[in-house]
Amino acid sequence: MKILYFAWLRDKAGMSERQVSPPPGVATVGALIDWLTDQDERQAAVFADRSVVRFAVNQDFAEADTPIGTGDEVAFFPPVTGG
Amino acid sequence: MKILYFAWLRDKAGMSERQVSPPPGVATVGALIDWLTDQDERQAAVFADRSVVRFAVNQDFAEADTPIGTGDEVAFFPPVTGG
Amino acid sequence: MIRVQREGFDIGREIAALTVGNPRIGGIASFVGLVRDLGGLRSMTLEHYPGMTERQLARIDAEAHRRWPLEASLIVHRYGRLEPGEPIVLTITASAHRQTAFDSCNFLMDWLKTEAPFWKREEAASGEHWVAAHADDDAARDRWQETG
Amino acid sequence: MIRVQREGFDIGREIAALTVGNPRIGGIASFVGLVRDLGGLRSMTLEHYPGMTERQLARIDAEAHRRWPLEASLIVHRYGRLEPGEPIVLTITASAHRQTAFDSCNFLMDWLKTEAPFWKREEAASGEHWVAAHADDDAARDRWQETG
Repeated sequence: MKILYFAWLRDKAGMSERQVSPPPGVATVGALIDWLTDQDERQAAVFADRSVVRFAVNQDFAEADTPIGTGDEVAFFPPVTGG
Repeated sequence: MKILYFAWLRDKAGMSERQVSPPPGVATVGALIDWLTDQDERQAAVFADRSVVRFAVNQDFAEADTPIGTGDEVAFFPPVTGG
Repeated sequence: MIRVQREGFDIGREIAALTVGNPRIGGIASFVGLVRDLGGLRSMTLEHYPGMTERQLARIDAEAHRRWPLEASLIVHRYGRLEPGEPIVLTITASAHRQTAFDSCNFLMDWLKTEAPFWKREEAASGEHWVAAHADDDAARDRWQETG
Repeated sequence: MIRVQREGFDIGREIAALTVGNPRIGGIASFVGLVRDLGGLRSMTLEHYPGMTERQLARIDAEAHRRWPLEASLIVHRYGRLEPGEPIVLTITASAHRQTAFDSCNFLMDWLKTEAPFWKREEAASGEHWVAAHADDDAARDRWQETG
């Protein structure tokens, strides 16, 4: 599973992209965030305030209960400021 | 007093501009239209349907009761179609 | 600013001239009206009332500035003979905020339609005729009426 | 049509490319968003999500065509480092009628603000910071919500 970070979430994560292999029980974006938060302190910092974290699964906006699986691309970012 | 005609009112009047000297009692745009209508058949045709005639006095939109006097510029035209 | 002219215009150049060197501008709305051909139109000739046209355009432009905090604005209206697809009118408004720019640009066009002394004659294969004013345009202008 | 690019754009050329040869177009509304400098801004860097950006822009564009009878439309969104006064985004909509063009262009901008995956970092004399999203922008998008 490919994970992407944008804007200040990338700054906090200290990386823009990574490959992860969460256990099979991690089946939604919300569960993935829980799992990442437990991985290390940087990830914990990224997701410290979940109210300001938005996400996309395979380049579509997603919700915490959006299902994810092997091979998916999951992106985390702050609220967008386009235009 | 200078009179101007625009668009199809000009076509009907057969002229774009004329100088007139109405008698002193012709003190408003409405009275001027009455007076012009009585002058000749072309003028009568111009003002046959007053609901589609608009006017300006000294280059400002005017009403039938707008006062006019010697030296004024009075224009007659159909509803505008700018833009 | 307003201009009444026979010639066409370059919207990019007009926008640049209005906005260059003003760092407060965040959004520029613009509108271009074209001669539409719904079938058989050869040309359209715009007649106007020189003198009154400039007065009315300046008044409409000033009214937009009175109603919205604009950094810059422009109305360019053409007259004379135009062919299908040619631009007739250009309105541009620039402001700190996008909605201010959109609303004021829309307002300028709505007012132009009913307050600027222009008349259009269409020359088609079937003959010539003067374009009638639209009741729609009066309604569009009236929605900007201030209450109170 | 949509484009995501680092380079600037020429609005006049873009309008011409969209509208030439289409006699049904009566009105073209456009909007240009600029990097605003309210004091001390050195530059703004737009980051985006390549792939998702194009998808979202194409979706927003298609949504405008679904809601309004448009003859043509364009969204150009830049990314990378921009200086104050530089254009960020261009939206153009062309339709038979002016209000359709105005409304759909306004809609495109409102949706871009909340649905296009861009993030802005400002570099000022006082340091760097990421621009926060505005609740205003959510409200602007929500006014286009369809009921029923």
